[in-house]
Amino acid sequence: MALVTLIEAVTMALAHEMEKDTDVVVMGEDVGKNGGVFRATEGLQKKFGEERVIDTPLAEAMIAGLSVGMASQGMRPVPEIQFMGFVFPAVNQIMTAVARMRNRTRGRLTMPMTIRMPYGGGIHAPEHHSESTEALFAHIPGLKVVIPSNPSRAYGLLLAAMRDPDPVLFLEPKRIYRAVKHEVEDNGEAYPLETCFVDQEGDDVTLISWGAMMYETLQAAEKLAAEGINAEVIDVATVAPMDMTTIFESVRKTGRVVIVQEAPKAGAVGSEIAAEIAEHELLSLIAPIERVSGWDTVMPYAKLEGQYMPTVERILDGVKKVMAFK
Amino acid sequence: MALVTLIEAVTMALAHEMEKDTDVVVMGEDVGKNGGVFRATEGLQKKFGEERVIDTPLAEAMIAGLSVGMASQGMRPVPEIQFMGFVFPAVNQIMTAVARMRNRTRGRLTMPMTIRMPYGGGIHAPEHHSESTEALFAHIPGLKVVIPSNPSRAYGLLLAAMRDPDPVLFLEPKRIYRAVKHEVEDNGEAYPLETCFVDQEGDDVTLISWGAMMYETLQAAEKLAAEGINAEVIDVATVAPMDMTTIFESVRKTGRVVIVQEAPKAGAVGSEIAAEIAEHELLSLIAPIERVSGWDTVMPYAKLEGQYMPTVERILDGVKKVMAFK
Amino acid sequence: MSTAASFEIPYVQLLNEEAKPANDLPEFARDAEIMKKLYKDMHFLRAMDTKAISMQRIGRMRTYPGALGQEAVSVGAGSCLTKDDVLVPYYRGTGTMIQKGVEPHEILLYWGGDERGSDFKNPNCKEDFPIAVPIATQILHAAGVASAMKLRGQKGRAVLTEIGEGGTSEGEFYEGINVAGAWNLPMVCVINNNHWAISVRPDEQTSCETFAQKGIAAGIEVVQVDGNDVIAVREVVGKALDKARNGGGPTLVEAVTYRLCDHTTADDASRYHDQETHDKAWENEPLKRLKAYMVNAGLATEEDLDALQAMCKGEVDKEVEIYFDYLENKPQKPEAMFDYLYETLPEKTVPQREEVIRRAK
Amino acid sequence: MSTAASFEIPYVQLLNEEAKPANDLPEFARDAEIMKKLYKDMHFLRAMDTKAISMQRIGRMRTYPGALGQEAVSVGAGSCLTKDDVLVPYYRGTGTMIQKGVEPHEILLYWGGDERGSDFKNPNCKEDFPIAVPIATQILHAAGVASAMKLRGQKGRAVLTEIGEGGTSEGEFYEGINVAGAWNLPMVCVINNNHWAISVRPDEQTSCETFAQKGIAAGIEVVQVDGNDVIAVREVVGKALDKARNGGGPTLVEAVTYRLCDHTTADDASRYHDQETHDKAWENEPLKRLKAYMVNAGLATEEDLDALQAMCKGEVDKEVEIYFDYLENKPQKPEAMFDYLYETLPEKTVPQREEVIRRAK
Ligand SMILES: Cc1ncc(C[n+]2csc(CCOP(=O)(O)OP(=O)(O)O)c2C)c(N)n1
Ligand SMILES: Cc1ncc(C[n+]2csc(CCOP(=O)(O)OP(=O)(O)O)c2C)c(N)n1
Ligand SMILES: [Mg+2]
Ligand SMILES: [Mg+2]
Repeated sequence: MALVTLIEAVTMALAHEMEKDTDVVVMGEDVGKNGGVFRATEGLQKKFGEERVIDTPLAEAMIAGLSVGMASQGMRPVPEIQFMGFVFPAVNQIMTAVARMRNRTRGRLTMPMTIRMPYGGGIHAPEHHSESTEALFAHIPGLKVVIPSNPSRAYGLLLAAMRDPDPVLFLEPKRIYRAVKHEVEDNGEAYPLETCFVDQEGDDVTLISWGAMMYETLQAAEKLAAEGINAEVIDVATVAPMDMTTIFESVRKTGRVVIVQEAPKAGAVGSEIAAEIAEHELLSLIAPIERVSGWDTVMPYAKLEGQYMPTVERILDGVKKVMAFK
Repeated sequence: MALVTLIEAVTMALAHEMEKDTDVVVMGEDVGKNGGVFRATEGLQKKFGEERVIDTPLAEAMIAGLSVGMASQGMRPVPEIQFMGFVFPAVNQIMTAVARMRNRTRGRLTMPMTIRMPYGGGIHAPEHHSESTEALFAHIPGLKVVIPSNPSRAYGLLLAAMRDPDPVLFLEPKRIYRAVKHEVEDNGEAYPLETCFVDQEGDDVTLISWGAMMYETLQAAEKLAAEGINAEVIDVATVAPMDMTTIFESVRKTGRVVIVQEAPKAGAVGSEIAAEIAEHELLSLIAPIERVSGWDTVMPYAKLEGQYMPTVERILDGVKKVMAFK
Repeated sequence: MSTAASFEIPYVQLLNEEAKPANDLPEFARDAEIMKKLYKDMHFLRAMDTKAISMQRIGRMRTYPGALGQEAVSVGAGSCLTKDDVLVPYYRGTGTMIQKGVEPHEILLYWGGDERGSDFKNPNCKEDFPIAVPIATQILHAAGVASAMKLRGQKGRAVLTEIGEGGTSEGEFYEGINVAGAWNLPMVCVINNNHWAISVRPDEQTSCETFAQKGIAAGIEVVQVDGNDVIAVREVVGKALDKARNGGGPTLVEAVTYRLCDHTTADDASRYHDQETHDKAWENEPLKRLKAYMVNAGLATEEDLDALQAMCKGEVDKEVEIYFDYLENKPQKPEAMFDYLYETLPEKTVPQREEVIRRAK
Repeated sequence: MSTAASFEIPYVQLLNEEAKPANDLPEFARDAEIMKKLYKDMHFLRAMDTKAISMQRIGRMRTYPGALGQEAVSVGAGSCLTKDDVLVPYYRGTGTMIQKGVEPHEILLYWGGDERGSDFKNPNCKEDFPIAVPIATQILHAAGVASAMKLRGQKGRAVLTEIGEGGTSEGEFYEGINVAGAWNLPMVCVINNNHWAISVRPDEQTSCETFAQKGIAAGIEVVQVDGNDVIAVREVVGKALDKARNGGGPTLVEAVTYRLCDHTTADDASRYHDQETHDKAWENEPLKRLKAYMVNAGLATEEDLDALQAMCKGEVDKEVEIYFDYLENKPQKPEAMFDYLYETLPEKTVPQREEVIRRAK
């Protein structure tokens, strides 16, 4: 049992799976000698060699496209995109090949790959290093989009992603890479990709979030508890395809929903959750569905980043709003 | 006054604006000599010359990136992407430059450009020629996404797009390129990009759609009228940023909402509409919000396309469902 | 000022425009069986294209891209493949795919709008890629397959991929050949320079004198070949594949030919092409040249060759029958659109699948 | 087999490693004022980088990319620009930007995390591009600006853009130089080959002998230059810009140098670089060479040059003061994040802006 951060859990899962399955290869910009700009692949090249931990040329479409070819041969590539802001050159490959090859070939060629990338704001990084654009990928049929919110989940979900027969985008909330440590046993046990995690049970209000925002959400839940409000807190984790069953159950119990996300509000993952609730659980709702969200703006640079990020205070205000509704 | 199809209206608007404003240039693959694969730019090169109607090399990132440079110089490029399925190589430019240059430079460099592309299914075209991926762009702050649903709107909205100081993605529903003709006067009058169009007033149920699906939606409304159900029909037209005011007004009147879209259901524009209603007009709702939508699958090839596309029948079923709710 | 580096692009033509052979013809060019097969296969491709295009006119085929005048490129290159190689074709690679072993009716199915056309049944094609519609994406897939071969230390295997000259303007083409060079991958990329990208001319794509020289940017071996000379194509691609199979790394081959047909059935080339150039290109088409050579070289009589050509129509018709049989008697179930999306359909999507089944009843 | 095309890549070095000048030095190299300015500006850049990096260590600067050892590239190239030209820089182009007229404190503001750093106040820079973080995207912007110049028939203007050698692996780099060639655009692209792309070596990016040869794929003029020789850089880029301004089309220049610093303040090059190579590269850094040449050629005394160098620190400090003044006394309003998104903020977003204002109170 090791006490590890989220990023160490990522490294641990990578090492575990590489050890177990020689078809797993890690590749990307600076993942080898340098161990990744965040050190997620630290030590892996030394351990597994340059043929399994590959420093690629600087080209994201290439990284994704090569992975398509390798996966078609039965390998299990685990490409890293250095920051989610640099995934866009690879969108063509992700959209037209990664997400569709199984369907295109009626199951003949499959795409077991896990595209890892750090994402989200809050570390005062330069332009393009802080966005949360998971919604763009959550809308693409054929993909799975998974976001861990703590070290244990990073380990268990990354293992699941690497073993999944289908392509997974694995988004790592970089703000909490080193935020807390968990006791994680390197036992190779994967977590399911099919379900949300209920992190706290409650029957007054349902707080739904994922990734780094789980921290603020859990903090808010704690404050609410002090005020006698019992929040049920759900970590969606796999934002596509989403487990609505768990969410619906909670909504039936609480009737009040606050969705917390870092991404801009319009057309985001939170919108889909709200739409599903409005379609299937309207009668369970006691109050309008509140979305506490990043603004519909371009992610600001470091100096204004703090004004963009949803805060505990904003979550509490959201909860107050839905609780005030009678 | 000319009786024109939607695509002829596009050509008319392009010609009108090129005549009026020499900064407008049309560019793209096969837009010149060939007049575009759908003939949207037919005759323009003859009329305005090779310097204003430019056959570009085959590279969509390049088309978008060149437009960024040209727009920064005060030109008003109107690039064409041959099919929306081929816009993905350009996503990096659209995301990181087109949508952000004004913000990045605090207003110093602006991006007045209109990126046109045919989109949507129903013409039995090959793979990648039939998707509706407007949601991906509707989530990007800094962009406008406009979709005309008939010849008059194609003319008026395209003029507005070309005159807009900010970048507009102009998605042309190719299935209805030649579906109907409208009397359209080439008077240079633009339509507003800031509002939905209410195509039919009614107080029993609100049908919300855009693009080619407006046809099925209006047909459904007609059938409903015969059954004594008065549908209010809204053409969203500008799906981002969206005019929610008009939609909210309608919901307050009808209390019942059916959203009709061709795109896959999860995380689509319809989800955002539903989420906004669930946040701001929950108390107006009499019934759950129904989304009649494409399936959460890869767009099938020609033979199964018909099973994918939302039909009048499915819309009617959706309306029945919300009407049954008491 | 000194010289940092210098480069030469070789040009290979083994039968000239008058069908006169070069001195050093490769051995296979004297082998009547091989040459007759090439001749027949090129005619089969032409017959299949003709049939598909005429089916499209009467609504029994969707958009279809012919390869008229370019048969030497795809058949010549494809004829060099073994079952251990992997083919990563582009949409005009019908000839290459058939050479590799893809059933012609599968290609018809694909263009007929049925996904099963990419589920190749020939065991020799199990690892081959389906047609790539998004231009240039396939070059990266090819490099990925080649990477897998290399990482696994597989000897004697190589990847063949192809692209149009217009497609070389896409960044992904360049990224693919560049990584092939950087990693010394067993990959051969053939550019079909048919002088058109729909309506766009080569000089509108690039100011390069040759498309072969694009490979210099990737630091790889490049060669330009007469794409109407099937002997030269087969010789050059064959050697390049052999080199790749033996660890010698990638090659970029530009095959210079001419598109004598419309871009696809959705196109009308008369809107933009120059009739004179077109007519002149006809004089240079590959089958006439090949026939003249074979007859002159005593590899076959004119009658032999005409008989081979004549066989093609019937063979194509058989493929068309299978194609129709699929569409009419064994159509895909509507729910097929859900069944290959993931290995296991997400719970959330199951009701959609059920609705499709219900509505189709 | 004949030859389809052949190419030579020239290499230009005007001061060799021992600071010995070539016979045919350009005129400006004998002009004491010009040379002193280059010397001083290179030192200013070095001083500014040093200051920015030390500010980062104490939390008064965010991630910052220095240009240590590469000063001859950006200063040399940037010194060729006139106010009518447009600069489309990359993130390591601090030197180029300052040459064009961008205020140093604006660059500090940008890296300090304030968008106003890209709202250049110097009228000569109104059309210049901000720093491009997404690698290689800028090459297409440059081609677009050059297209506008060409389409409008503007004479005497050109676009300068720059990229790292690692960035040449991106498809957009290639697409940009290719269209520049196809359209004969007034554009010069300088590759700063500093031998590192963060931790990745040139031979891991490509198997090319030179990065210059990548331009052969675009059919454009290419040249490799000693990037530690500011005279050569200025001469080559200056001629290329002149050619471009006069309708002669684009040029790709590879400047060979070495990154003597970390990639950025977020990097630790000692994790991956080879100390010996690094130490040897120090011997070859551009300022030492330039100083030796200038003293030997009688353009300045050692004392003159040391005095110029000494002035830089104070000048940098002044810029830092302005930078601090912005951050501390004139910070951006929080609602600024809404105010430049569109010309008119969408109605739907107005309440968000109001909420930000309210919460900031
Ligand atoms: C990324 C992308 N952009 C555009 C298209 C539309 N398109 C199909 S074929 C074609 C021209 C291709 O020309 P070329 O590469 O020379 O190949 P050829 O068709 O001549 O064999 C175009 C523009 C596409 N399929 N993919
Ligand atoms: C599209 C994209 N991918 C990745 C990055 C992350 N990144 C920033 S700099 C860099 C290395 C660039 O090396 P090079 O082009 O040689 O320029 P240098 O930094 O050496 O000047 C990388 C990978 C990025 N900024 N943009
Ligand atoms: Mg072609
Ligand atoms: Mg570098």
